[in-house]
Amino acid sequence: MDLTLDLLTYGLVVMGAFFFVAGTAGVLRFPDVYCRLHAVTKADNLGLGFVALGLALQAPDWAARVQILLTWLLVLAAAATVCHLLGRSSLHGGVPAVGGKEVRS
Amino acid sequence: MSPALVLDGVVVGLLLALALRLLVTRDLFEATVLFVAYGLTLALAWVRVGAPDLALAEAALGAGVTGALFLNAYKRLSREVEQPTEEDPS
Amino acid sequence: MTSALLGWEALPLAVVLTSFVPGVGIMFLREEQRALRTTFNLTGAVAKVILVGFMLRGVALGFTYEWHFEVLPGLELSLVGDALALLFVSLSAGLWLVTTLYAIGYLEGSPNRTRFFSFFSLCVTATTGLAMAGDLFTFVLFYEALTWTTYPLVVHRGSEAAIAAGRRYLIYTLTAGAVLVVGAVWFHVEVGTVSFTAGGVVDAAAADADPGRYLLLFGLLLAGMGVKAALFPVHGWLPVAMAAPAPVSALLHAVAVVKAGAFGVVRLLHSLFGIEVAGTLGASGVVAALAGFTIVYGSVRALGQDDLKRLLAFSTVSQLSYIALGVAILTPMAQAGGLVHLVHQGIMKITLFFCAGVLAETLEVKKVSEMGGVARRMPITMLAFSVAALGMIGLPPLPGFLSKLYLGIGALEAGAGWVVPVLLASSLLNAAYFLPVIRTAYLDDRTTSWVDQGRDGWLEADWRLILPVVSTAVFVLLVGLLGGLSWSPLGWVQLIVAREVL
Amino acid sequence: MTGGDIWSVLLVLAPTLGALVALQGGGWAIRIGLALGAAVSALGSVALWVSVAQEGVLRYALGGWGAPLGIELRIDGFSVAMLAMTALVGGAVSLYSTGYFRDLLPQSSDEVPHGERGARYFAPLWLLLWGALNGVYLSGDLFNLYVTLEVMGLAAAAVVTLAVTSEATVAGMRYLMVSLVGSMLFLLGVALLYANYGVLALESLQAAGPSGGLPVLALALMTVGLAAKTALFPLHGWLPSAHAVAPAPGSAILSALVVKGSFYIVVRLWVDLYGGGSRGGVVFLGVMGGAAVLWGSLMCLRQVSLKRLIAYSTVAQLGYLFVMFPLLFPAGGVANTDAWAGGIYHALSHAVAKSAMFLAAGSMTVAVAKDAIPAISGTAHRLPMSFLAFGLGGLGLAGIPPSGGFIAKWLLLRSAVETGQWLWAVLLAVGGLLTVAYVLMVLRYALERTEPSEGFQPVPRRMEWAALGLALISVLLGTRAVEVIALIQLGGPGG
Amino acid sequence: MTGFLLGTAAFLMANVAAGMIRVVRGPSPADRMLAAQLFGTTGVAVLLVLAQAMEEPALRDVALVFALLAVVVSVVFVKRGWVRISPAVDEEE
Amino acid sequence: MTALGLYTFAGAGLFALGFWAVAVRAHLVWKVFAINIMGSGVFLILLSTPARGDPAQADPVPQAMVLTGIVVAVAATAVALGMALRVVARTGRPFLPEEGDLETRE
Repeated sequence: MDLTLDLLTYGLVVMGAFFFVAGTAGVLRFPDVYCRLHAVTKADNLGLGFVALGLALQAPDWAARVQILLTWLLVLAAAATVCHLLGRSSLHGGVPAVGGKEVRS
Repeated sequence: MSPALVLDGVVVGLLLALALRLLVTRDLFEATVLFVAYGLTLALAWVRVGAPDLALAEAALGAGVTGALFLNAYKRLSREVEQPTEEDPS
Repeated sequence: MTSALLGWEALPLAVVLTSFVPGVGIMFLREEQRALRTTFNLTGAVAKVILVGFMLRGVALGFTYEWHFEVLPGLELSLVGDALALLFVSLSAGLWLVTTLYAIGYLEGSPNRTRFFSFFSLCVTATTGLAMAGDLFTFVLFYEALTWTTYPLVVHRGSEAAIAAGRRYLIYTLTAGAVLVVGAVWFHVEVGTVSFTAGGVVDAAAADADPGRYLLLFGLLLAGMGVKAALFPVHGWLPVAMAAPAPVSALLHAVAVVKAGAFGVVRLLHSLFGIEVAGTLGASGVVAALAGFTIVYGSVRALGQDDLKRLLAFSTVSQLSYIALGVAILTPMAQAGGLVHLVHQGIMKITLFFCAGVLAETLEVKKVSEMGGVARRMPITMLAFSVAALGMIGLPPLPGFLSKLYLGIGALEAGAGWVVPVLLASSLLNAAYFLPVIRTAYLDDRTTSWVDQGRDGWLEADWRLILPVVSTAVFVLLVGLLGGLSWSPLGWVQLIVAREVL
Repeated sequence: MTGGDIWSVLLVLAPTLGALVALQGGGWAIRIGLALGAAVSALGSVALWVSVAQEGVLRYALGGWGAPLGIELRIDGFSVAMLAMTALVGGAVSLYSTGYFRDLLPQSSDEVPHGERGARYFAPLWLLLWGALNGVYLSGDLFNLYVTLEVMGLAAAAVVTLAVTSEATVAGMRYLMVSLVGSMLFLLGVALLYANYGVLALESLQAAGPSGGLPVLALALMTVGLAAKTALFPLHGWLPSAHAVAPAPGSAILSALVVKGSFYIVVRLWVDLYGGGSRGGVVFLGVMGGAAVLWGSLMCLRQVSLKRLIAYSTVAQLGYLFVMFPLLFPAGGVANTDAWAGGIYHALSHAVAKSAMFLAAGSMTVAVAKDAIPAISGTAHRLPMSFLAFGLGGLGLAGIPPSGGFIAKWLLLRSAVETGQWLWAVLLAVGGLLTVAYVLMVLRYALERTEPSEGFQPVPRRMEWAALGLALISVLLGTRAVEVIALIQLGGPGG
Repeated sequence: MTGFLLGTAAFLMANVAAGMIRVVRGPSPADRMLAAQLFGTTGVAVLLVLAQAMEEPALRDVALVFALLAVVVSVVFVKRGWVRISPAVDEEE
Repeated sequence: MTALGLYTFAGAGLFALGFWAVAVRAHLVWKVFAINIMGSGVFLILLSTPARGDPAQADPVPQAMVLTGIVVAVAATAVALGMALRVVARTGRPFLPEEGDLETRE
C-alpha cells in the first residue's frame, strides 16, 4: 500500500515537474507575450496540480489534503484572472503580437 | 551532494543572481519585479534556515508591502521624471 | 592667617560682584536710559572703593580674606584678598571710579554706550577677579575673561582701524591665553597644586633634578603672561590698540590689561615658582634681561612718534617692564621698586591718557605737532600732563623717581649693576620724548587750527573730563610726596615684601 | 527599587505618546504633546539621577525576561547625563519651536524655508526622535540600540526635510542615505557579535571580552557605521547642508542631540565593550577627530551662511569627542579618568552651547529674513538677548572661561599632559583658537553699528528666552562641574 | 522519499531561476510580470513539496500566502504600474 | 560546506553587493533597493549562524530580531522612497546633486 502510494506520488510529482519545465520553456522560447501567457498559466498550473495531487497522497491528515487542494484552486483562479488582466493590458498598451495584425493603441 | 544541498545552492544562487541583476539594471520596472521575486526567494531561504514564521512575514512585508512601495515610486517617477513618449493607456 | 573676621570671607566675592552686577544689569538697559545707566555705574564703582577700603584696613591689621568655590574635583575658584592682591585691587578700584566718570563725559552723545559701559564694568570685574585670584586656575579664568570683555571696548568705534586693532589684539591675547592654559594645566599636573603661595609651590629639588623641563614650563607661563604685559617680542598689539576711545586706552594701559600681564609675571615669580627656585633655574634672569631690553626698546620707539597716543603706548611698553624687572631681581628693595611701579605707572599713565583724551575730545588735537600753544587754551590739562610726564621721567620727588630709586638700589644690592645704566638710559629717553611735548605745548605758537568744542562754564572742558584729570594728577603728586608714609603705595609694598618675600 | 524601571519606560513612551497627540494637529495638541514629552523627560532624568546616585548602575529587564530574550535596560551615570542633557535642550527647543512656527503657518512657497509642513510635523517628529534618543541612552543590548538608532535616523532625516526648499530635500535625502547605510553597517556588526557570542546584552558581551578576528571586524563595521552617522571626518560631508537647511529648532536638535546619540553608542562600544580596543584603533579615531577639528574649523572660516557656519562648527566640535579616545586609553596605561570626564563633559556642554547658538541664529535669521552672516549686522541691539545667547554659546564652544567648554578643555588638556601626549594638547589649544576665530567672525558683524536695512521682524520673546536660557546653562556648566562629573564617573571607566 | 522531494524542490527552483531570464529580457511589462506569476505557481509547488519533505506543516500556510500574494502583486502591478511599454530611466554617470 | 554556512556566505555576499550598489548607483531608488538588500544579507547571517545552545533547535532570539528588522526595514523604505520622490518633485531628477551644486547659487 505504502509502496503503491509512494510510486504514485513519484509519478505525479515527476509529471508535475515536467509540466513546469514545459511552462518555463514556453516562457523563454515563445515569440510574444500572448503566447507566453499561455505557457505560464496553463502548463504551470497543470504542473502544480500534479504536484499537489502527488503530495496530497502523502499528506498526514485530511485537513492538509484539503488545504493543498484549496491552494491549488486558488492559484488556478488567480492565474486565470491575472492572465486575463495581463493580456488585456498588453493589448491596450500596444504590445505587438507575432504574426498578428497591427495593434491599435 | 545531497538533494538538500542542491536545493540550498539553487536558492542561494537565485538570491545572489536576482540581487545582482536588480542592482545593475537600469529599468526600474524590471528592478521592482525582480525585487518582489527576490523577496519571495528570501522567504524560501527563511524556510530553509528553519524560520517558517519569518517566511510569512517576509512574503507579506518584504515582498508585498515593500514591492508595492517600490511600485508606487516607479509609477510616480515615470510620470514625473520623463515625458512619456506614448500616451498614457489608462 | 585665614579669615578671622566672621562673615567677611565673602568680601572678595562682593568686590568682584560690585562691578559684575552693574555690568550685566546695564546690558539689559535701553540706549536712552542714561540716568539709570550712570547710577548703576557710579554706584558700583563707589561701592567697590568702599569695600576695598574695608579690606585694606583688615589686611593691614593682619587678616586675609578668602573665598572658595569648588568647580572641579580638586580645583577651586578661589578669591583671596591678601596684601599683594589688594595692591592691584585698590589701584583698579580707584582708577575705575575716575575712569568711569571720565568715560561718561567722554562718550556723551555717542552711540552704543549701553554696550560700552556694560563691557567696561565686566572688564573691571575680570581685573578685580584676577587680582584676587588665589590660584593659577582662577587667574587663568579671569585672564581669559579679561580678553573677551576688553575686545568690544577696543573695537567700540567700529571703524576699520578699530576692527583691525581688535583683531590684532585678539590674535595676540588669545594665543597667549591658549599657551597659558596649556602651561597652567601642565603646572597642575607637574606640581600637583596651582595655589598661589608666598615663596612658591615648586619643589626646589624637583626643579633641580630636571631644570630644562621646569624652564620650559616657566617659559610657557611667561609667554602667556608676557603678551598682556607687552614684553618685547610680543608687545605688538599695544600700540595698535590705541585706536580705542581714550577711556579704553586708559583702562588698557593703566588699570586692566597690561597690569594683568605684569601682575601675572609677579604671581609667576612670587607665588608659583618662588623667587628662589626661579633664581636657581635662571628663569628670573631671563625675565630681567627681557624686561631690561624692553625698557630701552620701548623708549627708543617712543622717540619721534608724532601721534600722541602712540607715543604714550610705546612709553607704556617701556615703563611696564620696570615691574617685571623689579620682581625678577631678588632683593627686597628691587622687589618693592617693581611692585610699587605697578601703582605708580598706573596713576601716571592714566593721567597722561586722560589728558590726551581731553585734547582730542575738546580740540581734536591728536598729534604732537598740532599741540603748539595748547597750554594757553587748556592750562589745567597741560599742567596735569606735565606733572605725570615729569613723574614718568623720574624727577624727584615724583613717583617715578621712587620706583627707579628702589630698583636701582635693589639691583646694586643684588650685584646686577647693568640695571643702573638701563634705568639711566630709560630716564634720559623718557625725557627725550616727553619734554618736547611739554615744550611744544607751552612755548610753541599755535600752528594748526583747533576744532574747539567749547568750554564748560569757566572750566576749559567738560567737568567730567577735567575732574578725573585733576584728581589723578593730584594723586601723582601725593603718592610721590608722601611716599614715606606707611599707607602710601610704597609703604604698602614694603608691607607686602616684608610679609611675602622674606 | 525607586521606580527607576517605570521612569525608564515612561521616558520612551511619553514622548512617543506626545508625538501621537501632536500629530492631531492644531496649536493646543502640539503644545500638550510637547509639554508631555518635556515634563516626563525632565522628571524622569531627575528620578534616574537620584536612583543611580543611590544605587549605582541600574539594570532592568522589561517584560520580566532576562537577557538575552527580553529588552534589557542598563542605566549608569553616563546614560543619565545624556538623558538629562536631552531633557534640558529638548525642553528649550520645544518652547522655542512653539514661537518659531507660530506665525509661519500658511506659507509654503519655495522661498520661505519654513512653511506649513514644518509647523504641522515638527513637533510629532521631534517627539518621536526624543523618544528614540531616550531609548538609545537606556538600552542595555545591541539590538535595542539598533532599533532606536534607526528610528532616530529616520525621524532626524525627516526633520531636515521639513523645510520645503530643494536644498532641504536633497540634504535630508543625503542624510537619510548615510544614516541608513550606517545603520546597516552597525547591524552587520551586531550580527557578527551575536554569531560569535550568542548574546546581545552589553554587559554579557563585556564579560565575554570580545577579541579576535570576527569581533574586531564587527567593531570596525559598527564604528564606521556610527562614525558616518556622527559625521566624523571624513564621513562628515552630509552634515553641513543637513544641519543648515533644517528649521532652526531642528538644526539645534540635530547638532546638539542626534549626533550625540550615535556618539554615545561609539563610546559604549569602545569604552565598555572593547575596553579601548587596541591602541592603534584609538589613535586612529583620535587622528580622525583631530582632522575634523582642523578641517571643520577652517571650513567655518569660509562660510557666508550663518547656519552653515554653525553646522561646520559641529563637525569640528565632534572631532573633539573623538580626540577623547587616545587620551582615555594611553599607550600601555590604565584608562585616564580626566579624559573620560573631559570628553563627556564636552559632549554635554557642546550640546547646550550649540543649541543655544542655533536657536539664537534662528531668531536672528527670522528677524532679518536672511541667513548671510553680514546680514545680521546690527542685530546686536535689536535682539540683544539672542545676540548675548549666541555670544555666550560661542564662548562656551571655544572653551573660554567660565563655561562648560572650558572645563572640558581643561580636563582634556590635563589628561593629555598626564599621559604625555603633547601633540593632542597642541591640537586642543589650536582648535580652541580656531573656534574663537569663527565665533568672532559672526560676533563682529553683529556688533557692527549699521542699522538693519529693511524688514526687521520682531520675534516672539520665548524664542529669545529659550536661547538665552541654554546659553546661561552652558556658562553655569563651567562654574559647577563637580556634581556633573561625579555623575559621569558613576559606572564609567576607572570610576 | 525526502531526498526525492528535496531534489524536486531544487529542480523547481532551478526552473524558476531559468524563468527569471524572461523577466530580465522583457521586453514588455507583461513579460516581466510573468515572473511574478511563475513565482506564484512554482513557489507554491516548492513550498508544498518542502512542507512534506521537511515535515513542517506551517509551510503549507506559507504556500497559501504565496498564492495570495502573487495574485495581489500581479493585480496591483497591472492596475497601477502600467505606465509605459519599456520604461528605462537613464542613469547619471 | 554545510547548508547553513552556504547561507552565511550568501548573506555576506548580499551585503557586499548592496554596499557596492549603494555606493555606485546614483539613482535614489536603486540606493534604497541596495539598502534593502544589505539588510536582508545581515538577516541571513543572523539566522544562519546559530551560536547558542543546540544548533538543531531554532534560536528564537535572532528570529525575533529579524522580524523586528523586517518591520523596521519596511518603515525605512517607505520613508526613503517618500523622500526620494520629493527630491524628484523638487529637482526634477532622481539623483542627489553633487555637494556644492546647490550651494554655488548663493
